[in-house]
Amino acid sequence: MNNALQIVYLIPLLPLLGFLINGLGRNYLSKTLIGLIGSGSILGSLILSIWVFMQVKDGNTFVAEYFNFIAVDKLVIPFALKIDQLSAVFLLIITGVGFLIHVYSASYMHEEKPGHFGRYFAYLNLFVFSMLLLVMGANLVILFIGWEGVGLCSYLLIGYWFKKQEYNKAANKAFIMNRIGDLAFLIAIFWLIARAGTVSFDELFTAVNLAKLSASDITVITLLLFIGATGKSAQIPLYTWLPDAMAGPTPVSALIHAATMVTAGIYMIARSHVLYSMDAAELTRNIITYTGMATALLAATIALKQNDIKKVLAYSTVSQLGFMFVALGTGAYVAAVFHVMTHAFFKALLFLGSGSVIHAMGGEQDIRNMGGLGKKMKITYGTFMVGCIAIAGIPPFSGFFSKDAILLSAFMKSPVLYAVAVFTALLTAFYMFRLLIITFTGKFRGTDEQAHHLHESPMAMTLPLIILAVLSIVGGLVGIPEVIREGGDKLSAFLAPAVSSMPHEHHLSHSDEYLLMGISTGLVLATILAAIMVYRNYQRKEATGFAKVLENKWYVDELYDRIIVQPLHWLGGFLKDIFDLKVVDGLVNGAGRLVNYGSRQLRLLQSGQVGSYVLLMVLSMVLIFAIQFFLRK
Amino acid sequence: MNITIIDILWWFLSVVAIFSALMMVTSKNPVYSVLWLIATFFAISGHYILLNAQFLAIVNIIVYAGAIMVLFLFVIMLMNLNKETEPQKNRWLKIAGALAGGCLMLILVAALKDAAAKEQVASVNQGNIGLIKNLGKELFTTYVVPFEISSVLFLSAMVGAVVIGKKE
Amino acid sequence: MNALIISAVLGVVMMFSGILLKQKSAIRTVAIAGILVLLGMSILDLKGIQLFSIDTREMIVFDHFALVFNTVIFAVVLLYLLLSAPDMEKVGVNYAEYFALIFFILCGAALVTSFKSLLILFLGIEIISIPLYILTGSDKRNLKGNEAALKYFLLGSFSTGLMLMGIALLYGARASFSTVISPAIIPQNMSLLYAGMILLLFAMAFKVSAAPFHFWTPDVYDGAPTVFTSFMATIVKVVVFFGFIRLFDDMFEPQQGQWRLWVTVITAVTLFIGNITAVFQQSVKRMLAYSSIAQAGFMLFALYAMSGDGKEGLMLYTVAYSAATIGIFAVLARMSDYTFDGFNGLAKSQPMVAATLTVFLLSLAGIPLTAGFMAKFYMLKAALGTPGSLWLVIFAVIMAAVSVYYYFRVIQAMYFKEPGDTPHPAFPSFFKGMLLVLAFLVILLGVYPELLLGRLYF
Amino acid sequence: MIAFLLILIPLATGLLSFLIREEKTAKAFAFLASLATLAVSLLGLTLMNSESNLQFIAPWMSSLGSSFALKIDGMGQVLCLLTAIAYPLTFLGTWQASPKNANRFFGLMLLAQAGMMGVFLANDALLFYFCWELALIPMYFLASQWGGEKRIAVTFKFFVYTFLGSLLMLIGILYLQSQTPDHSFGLSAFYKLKIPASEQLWLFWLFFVAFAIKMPLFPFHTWQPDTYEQAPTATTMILSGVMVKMGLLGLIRWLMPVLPLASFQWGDVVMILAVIGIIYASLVAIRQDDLKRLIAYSSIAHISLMAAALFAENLSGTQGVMIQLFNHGVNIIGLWIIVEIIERRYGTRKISELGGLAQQAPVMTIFFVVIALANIALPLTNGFAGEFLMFNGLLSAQSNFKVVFTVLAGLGIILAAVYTLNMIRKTFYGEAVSLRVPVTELKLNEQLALGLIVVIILWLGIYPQSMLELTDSFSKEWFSKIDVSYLFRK
Amino acid sequence: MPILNYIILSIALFSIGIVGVLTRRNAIIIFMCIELMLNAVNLLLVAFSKMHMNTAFKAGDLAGTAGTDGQIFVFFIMVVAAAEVSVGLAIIVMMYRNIHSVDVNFLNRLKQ
Repeated sequence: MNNALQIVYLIPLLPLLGFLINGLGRNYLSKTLIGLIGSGSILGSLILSIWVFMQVKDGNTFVAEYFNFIAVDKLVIPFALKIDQLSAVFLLIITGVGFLIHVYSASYMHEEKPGHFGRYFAYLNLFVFSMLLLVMGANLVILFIGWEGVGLCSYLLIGYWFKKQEYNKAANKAFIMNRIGDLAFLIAIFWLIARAGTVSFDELFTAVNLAKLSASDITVITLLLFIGATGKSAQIPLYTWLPDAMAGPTPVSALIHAATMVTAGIYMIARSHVLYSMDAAELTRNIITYTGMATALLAATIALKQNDIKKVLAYSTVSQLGFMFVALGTGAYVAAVFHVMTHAFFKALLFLGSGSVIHAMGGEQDIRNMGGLGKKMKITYGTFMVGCIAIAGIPPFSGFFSKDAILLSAFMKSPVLYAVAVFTALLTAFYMFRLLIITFTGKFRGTDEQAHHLHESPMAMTLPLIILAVLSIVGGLVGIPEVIREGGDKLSAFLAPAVSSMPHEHHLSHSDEYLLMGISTGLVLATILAAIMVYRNYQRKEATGFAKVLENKWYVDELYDRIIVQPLHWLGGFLKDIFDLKVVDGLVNGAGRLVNYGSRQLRLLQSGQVGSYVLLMVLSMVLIFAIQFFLRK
Repeated sequence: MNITIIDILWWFLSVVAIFSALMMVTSKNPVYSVLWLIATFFAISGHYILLNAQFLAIVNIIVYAGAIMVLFLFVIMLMNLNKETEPQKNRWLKIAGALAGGCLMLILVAALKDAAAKEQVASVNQGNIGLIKNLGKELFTTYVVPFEISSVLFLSAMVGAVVIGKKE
Repeated sequence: MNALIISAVLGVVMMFSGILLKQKSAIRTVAIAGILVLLGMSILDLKGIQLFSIDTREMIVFDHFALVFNTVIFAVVLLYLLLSAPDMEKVGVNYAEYFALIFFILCGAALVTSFKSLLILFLGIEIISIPLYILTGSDKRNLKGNEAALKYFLLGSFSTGLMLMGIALLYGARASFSTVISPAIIPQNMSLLYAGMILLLFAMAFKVSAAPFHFWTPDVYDGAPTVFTSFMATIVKVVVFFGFIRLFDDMFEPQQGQWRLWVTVITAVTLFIGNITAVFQQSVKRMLAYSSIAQAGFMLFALYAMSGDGKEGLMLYTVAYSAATIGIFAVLARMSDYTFDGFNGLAKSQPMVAATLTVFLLSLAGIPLTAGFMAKFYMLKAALGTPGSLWLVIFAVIMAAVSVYYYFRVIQAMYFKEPGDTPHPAFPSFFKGMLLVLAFLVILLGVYPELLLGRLYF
Repeated sequence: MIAFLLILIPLATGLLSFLIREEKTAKAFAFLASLATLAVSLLGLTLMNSESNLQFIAPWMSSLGSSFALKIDGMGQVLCLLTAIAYPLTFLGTWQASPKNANRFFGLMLLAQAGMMGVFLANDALLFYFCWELALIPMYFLASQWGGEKRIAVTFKFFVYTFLGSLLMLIGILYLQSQTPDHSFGLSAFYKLKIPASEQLWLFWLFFVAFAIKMPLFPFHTWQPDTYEQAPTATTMILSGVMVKMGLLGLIRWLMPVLPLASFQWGDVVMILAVIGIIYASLVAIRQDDLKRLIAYSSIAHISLMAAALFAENLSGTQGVMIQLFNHGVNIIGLWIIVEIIERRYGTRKISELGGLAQQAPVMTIFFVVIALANIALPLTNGFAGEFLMFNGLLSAQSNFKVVFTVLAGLGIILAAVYTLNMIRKTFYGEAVSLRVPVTELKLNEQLALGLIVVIILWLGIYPQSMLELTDSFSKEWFSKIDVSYLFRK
Repeated sequence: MPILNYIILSIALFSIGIVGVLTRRNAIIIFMCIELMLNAVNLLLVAFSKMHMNTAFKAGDLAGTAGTDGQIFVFFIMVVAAAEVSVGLAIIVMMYRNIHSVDVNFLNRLKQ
C-alpha cells in the first residue's frame, strides 16, 4: 500500500478542525474569517478528494488502519478508512457540492449574529466530517459512526433557529425517526458480528465469511440494513421527517437533505451490494423495489399540491430517493449511484435556487405569494429552470441519463413497475414545472414591500448556482447508455471494481431501448406542456376534495400521531402517574402501611387486662398441646 | 374389684378437694373463698396422709392452711372486702375463660391418660420416706445447698416487704 | 461458686449499709465497690481459684462457659451501676435496699447460669423474680408502677405454677430433678416427658418474654421505674435466656425434634409481634419494651440452633444488646418527655449524647460494624446451620428490616427535626463519658468481636 | 498498599472532617482529600500497578474465616477510578452549594466514599457486606439531613428497602460460607464452591434481590426517583454515579461467578425484568416534568441495560458493561451538575417552568447537549462503545429470546432519544420564558468540572479501547467462571 | 392407687386454679387460685414420689430412699410460696392503699 495514502485521514480531519476552530472561536472570529475557515477546510478536502480520485483511477484502492477502536475477544473493530471507487465518487460529490454550499452559505447566512454564524459553520463542517467518515469507513461501525454523526448534524442544523419550537420539533422528529432506522442498522451489524464475526467490508464480503451466513441470515440482515436506510433516506414508512426538516436554513436543505446525507442509505446498500445480490436476498430486493416505488409515487403525489417552495423540493427529494431504491432493488446499483450524483447536482441547484428566492423574498416561502420573479432574478430563474429540466429527465440533461438507467432496470423487472415509474416521472415533471411557473412567471402576488425588495442574489450565491447548473447539464455525460455510445457508461466502468450492477436475466434489443427512451421523453415533454398550460395564469384558491388530501400529505403525519405518538404518550402518562405511583410504589408503600395497620391491630391484643393476657396464654397453650399430642406423630 | 376403706377415703377426699376448689373459685364473698380454699388444703393434706407423707401433711396444714391462709384472711379483713362486692365481669370473657381452662384440662388428661402406664401405682399407706426423720436427714445432707439458698429468697422477700411496706 | 456466695453476702452488706450510711453517694460507692469485688471473684472463678469448697451434689456446676458469661454479666452490671445508679435516687427512699435486691438478683443469676437440677433452676428463677416484683413497684406513689408490679406478680406467679407443673410431670417421667442425661435416668413415660417439657418451655418463654407469653412485658417495662426497666430488660433477660438454653441443651437434647417446631413457632411469633407492634408506639420507653421482645426473638435463635455459634451469638447479644439498651434507657431516664417528639432536635443541644444514642440504636437495628450486627450475624449463622431454617431466617431478616423503622424514628427525631418547646436536660460529663465508653464498646465489639468470643475457648 | 490507601484516605479524612469547625476549610479539606484519593487511584493505574501494590490482606475476624482482603483487579481499577474521579467532580461542580454544618456534610460524603471503595475492592464476603452498609449509612444521613421537603420519609424508604435487600444477601453469604470446606468468607473460596443446581436456584434470589434493589431494576426501583429528587444534589451525584454500580459489581463479582448455573438458568428472567425496566423507565421519563426525576428514570433504563448485557453472558456484553460502568457514572454526574446549576440559578427544575436557557447560557447548553448526547450513546461519545458492545452481547446471548430482548431493549435507544431531546428542547430551546435572573454563565469551577467531563466523554468516545484494555483480562477470566453453556450443548 | 387417678385429680385442681385466674377479678382471689395450682403440683409430686418409691421397692430396693426428692421439692415449693405470699400481699396492699380496690380490671393505665 502506498504510504502517502495514509494521509487520507486529512480528508475528514480538515472539516473537523474547521468545526473545532469555528465552534470554539465563534464569538471571537470575524464572519469573514469563519466563512473562510469553513469553506477553506472543505476546499482542502475537495482537493485531497480529487487527488484520491486520481489515485483510485490509477487502481490504488486501499484501506488505511489507524488504531483499534474496539477490540473485544475475536471482534476487532479498527478505526480504518477505505478508499475505493465507490467512496471516491462519493467523496467528490460530498466535498464538491459541500464546498459550493459553504460558499453559498457564507453569503446566505450573513445576516446572522456573529456567534450564531460561527455555530452554523461549525455544524456544517461537522456534518461534512461525519459524511466523509460515513463514506470512508472501512467497516460498518465506522460507517455507523458517520451515519449517526450526520443524523446529529441534521438535528442540530434543522434546529438551528432554536427559538422557534416548531423547528426544534422538526429537528427532534428527524433525529428520532433516524434513530428508528439506526436501531435496525445496529441490529444488522450485531447479527453480522454474531454470524460472520467481522464488520470490516473487506473481510465480510469474502467467500469464506459469506458462507457462514445462512439464507435466513441474509434475508434478515439485508432487511434490517434496508430499514436502516429507510430512516436515513426517507423512505416509507420513515420519510415524514424529511419535509419537516426544511425548517433548517436552505443551504442545509441543499447539502444534507438533498445532496448528501439522505443518500447515505443508497451508499450503504451499494456498499453492501454483495449481500443484496445474493439469491437469498431476493425477498429483500423485492421489498426494496416496491417500497422505493411506493415512496416515489406517494411523495410525487404530495408534491403536486404543496405550496411551500421547499416542501415541494423536499417531497421531490423523497420521490427521487424512491427512484434510487427502485434501482437498488432491481440490482442496478450503478444506476442508483449515478442518480445520487446527478440528483446531488440538480437538487442542490434547486434548493440553492429556492434559497435565492427566499432570500430575495425576505424569508417568504409560500409560492402562492410569489410569481413573476423571473424578471427580477434572471440568473436564479435560469439556473432553476435548468434544474427543473434536469429532474424532469429531458435529454441530454443529467437527470435523463440516470433516470433512464433506472427506468430501464425497472422495465427489466416488470413492465408494470416500469409503467408506474414512468407515471411517477411524469408527476415529477408536472410538479416541478408547476413550481417553476407559479414562482417565476405571471404576476407578483406578494406584498409591496417584498416587491420593492426583490433583487438578484449576490455573486457568492449565484456563482454556485451557475456551477451546479453546468454540472446538472453535463453531469449525465459520465453515464451515457451503451446503446447511444459504445463505452459511454464511464461510471459503470469506473465503479466496476467496487460495485457492479447485477446482470439482467435477458437482454433488451437496442431498438426496444430507444423506444422506451422515446416514450418517456415524449410523455415528459407533453406533461411539461400540460403543466405550463394549467399554471400559466395561476390564481390562489383553496384546495378541495382530493387535492386537499394531497395538500395534507395523505394525512400520514396525523395517522402516525394517532397510532404511535398518542398511544405512547398516553402509556407514558399511565405508567408515570398511575402504574408507577399507585401500583409499584403503592406496593412498596402498601407494605409499609400494612405494617402500620398490623401494628395498630396487634396493639389491641395488649389490652392491659390481666384476664385477657392469661386467656391468650392459655389458649395458645391449648393449641400447642392439642397439636403436639393429637396432630403430630 | 374389691373396694377397700382406702379407696373410699381416696374418693371422698378427692371429691371434697374438687368441690371445695370449685366453691373457692365461684364464691362471691372473698372470705368464703378463703374458707373453701382451706377446706381444699385439708383434703389435700388428707391425701398426703393416705400417701404416708405425714410431714408434708402437717406442714401443709400449719403453713398453708394455718399461716398463709390466715394472712390472706387478715388482708381481706383489713381491706374490708368481706362483702360480695365483685361486680359482674364480662360474661363472655368468663365463659371463654372457663372453656379455655376446661379445654386445657381435657387435653392434658387425654394426653396423659393414654400414656400413663396403668400398672404404675403410687403406693398408698406404705413406705417411710415421708417421715420427718428421713426427710430431715435428706434435707440437711443432700439438699443443704438449696436449703441455704432459699434463705436468700427469704432475705429478698423480707427486703421487699420492707421496701413496699415502709411508710415514706 | 465464689460469685454465688459473694453476691448473697453483698446483698446483706447493702441491707446494712442502708442503716449505717446516711450519704447516698456513700451507699453508691459501696455498691460499686461491691460489684467490683464480685467481678474480681468471678474472674478468680474463671482462673480456677475457688474460695469455698462446697459439695453441691452435682446440683450446681460452674462450667467455663457459664463462668465467662457470669463475668460478662457482672461487667455489664458494673457499667449499668456506673451509668444509672444516680438515677435510682429518684425512685424512692430505700436506696440501699435497691442495691441489695440487685445483688440478690445477681445471686439468682449465678444459680440460673449454673444449675444442674430443676430445683436450683426453680429457686434461681424465684430469687430473680421476687426482687424484680419489688423493684417494679418500688416507686410507691406511681400508680403505673403499682399496677405494673401487681400485673407482673400475678402473671409471674402464674407462670411459676406452669413451671412447677412441668417440673412435676418431668419428675414423674424421669424420677429425678437432675437435668443431666445419664444412663441412670431413663424417661419411662414419653407423654409425661413431653408435657412437662412443653410446660417448661412455656414458663421459660414467659420469663424471657417470648410470644405468646410476652403480654406482661410491655406493661411492666413501661410501668416500672426506668432505671429498673433497664436492668430487667437487659441483664435479667439475658441471664434467663442463658438458663433457658442451658436447660434445653442439657436436658432435652434427645427430644430436639419434638420441641424445635415449637421454638420455631415461638421465635417467629415473637419476632412478628415484637417488631410489628413496636412500629406504632408513641412512647420511646414502650417502644423499647417491644423492641426487647423483638430482640428476644433473635436470641431465641440460639435456642433454636443449639450450637456453638448460637451460644457465641448469645454472648455477643449479652453485651451488645445490654450495652445499647442500658445506654438508651439511661438517657431516657433523664428525659422529661418519653415520647418520640421528646427527642426532637437532641442532636443540636446535645450532639455527643445524640451521637452515642445513634450508635446504640444502630446496634439494636443490627447495622454492621456495631456489636448488634455481630450478635445478629452469629444468630443467623447458627440458625442457617440447622437444616430447613431458611424461611425462618428470611422472616427474621424481614422483621429486622421492620425494626429499622422504629429505631430510626428516634434518630430521625434527634437529627432531622426541630427541637420542641421543652428544653432537653443537661447531662453531667461523667454520664457522657460513660455513654462514650458504652458506645466505644459497642463499636469495638462490632469491629473486633473476637475480643470477647476469644475468651470462650481456651 | 494502594488498595488499602484508597479506603484509608477517605475514611481518615472523613472522620477528621468532623473536627473542622470552619465551613470553607471543611470544603477545601474535603476537596483536597478527594484529590489525594484520585492521585492514589491514578498511581495504582499507572506507576504502581504491580500485583503487590494492588493487593492487601490483613487478618481480621479470623475465627469466622474472614480477613481484611482487598484487591484491585480490572473492574476494580475502573470503579475505583470512577469513585475517585466522581468526588472531585462533585465537589467542584457543586462548589457554590454550601450546606449547613459543612464539616459533617463533607465528612459523611468521604465516609461514603470509603465504604464504596471497600465494596469495589473487597475480596472477602464479610468485608464486602460491611462496606456495603458503610456506604449506605452516610448516604442515608446525607439525604435525610440536607435533602428536600419530603426527605425524611423518602430517604427512609430508600434505607429500609436497601437494608432489607442487604440482609437477604447476608443470608446468602452466610449460607455460602457454611458450604465452603474451610468455612471461609474469602472470594476465592466462594469461587471454588460447587453448589448443587437446586440450591443455586434459590440462593440466586437472595443475592439478586439485594443487588436489584441497589441498581435498581424494575420493579424494585421506586425508591430511586424519590431519593434522587429529595437528596442534595451532591449526594445524588454520588448515589447515581457511583453507588448504583455497587449493585452491578455485586452481580459481577459475588453472584454470577459463584452461582453460574443459577445465573444461566435465571438469565431469561433477569433479562425480561431488565427489558421491561428499560422500556418502562424510558416511557415514564418521557412524561416527567421534573429534571431530576427524568434523569433518575433514564438512569434506571441505562442500568437495566447493563444488567441485561451481563446476563447475556458473553465477553462483548461484559466488556460493554465494564466501560459503561465508568461512562454512566461520569455522564450522569455531568447532568446533575447542570441540573444543580439550573435549580440554583432559576429556582426550579420543572421543565414546564423553564425554557430558552440557550439564549442566556449558551456554554451551559453546549455542555448539557454534549453530555446528554453521550448519555444516549451517540457515536464518538463514551456512551457509544459501551452500548454497542452491550447490545452486541445481548444479541449473542444464549437465550432463545435474544432477538426479542435486543429489539425491545433497542426501543430504549429510540425512547431515550425522545425524552432526552424533548428535555433539551423544552429546557434550553425556544423563547426564554424565565428571565427572572440576570444572565449568568457558568462559573470557573463549573466550567472546569464540566470541561473535564466532556474531555472524558470524547476521549473514551474516540478511543474506548484504552479503557477496554484495562478490563480485558478481568472480563476473560470472569467469563471463564460463569460460562456454563458447555453443559447445555449437545 | 393407680397413678392416673392422682394425675387426673391434680390436673383437675390445677385447671380449676387456672379457670379461677381467668374468671375472677379480685387480685387476692386470683392469687389464691395460683396457690391452689401450686397445691395441685404438690399433690402430684408426692404421688410421683410414692410411685417412684414403689417402683424402686419392686425392683428390690427395700431400704432405699427413692422418691424422697419429690417430697423435698414439695417442701421447697411451700417455702417459696410463703415468700411469694409475703411479697404478693404487700404489693396488693400497696395497690389498695393507692386506688382503694383490688379489682384487676382497674389495672388499665398500661396498655397499647
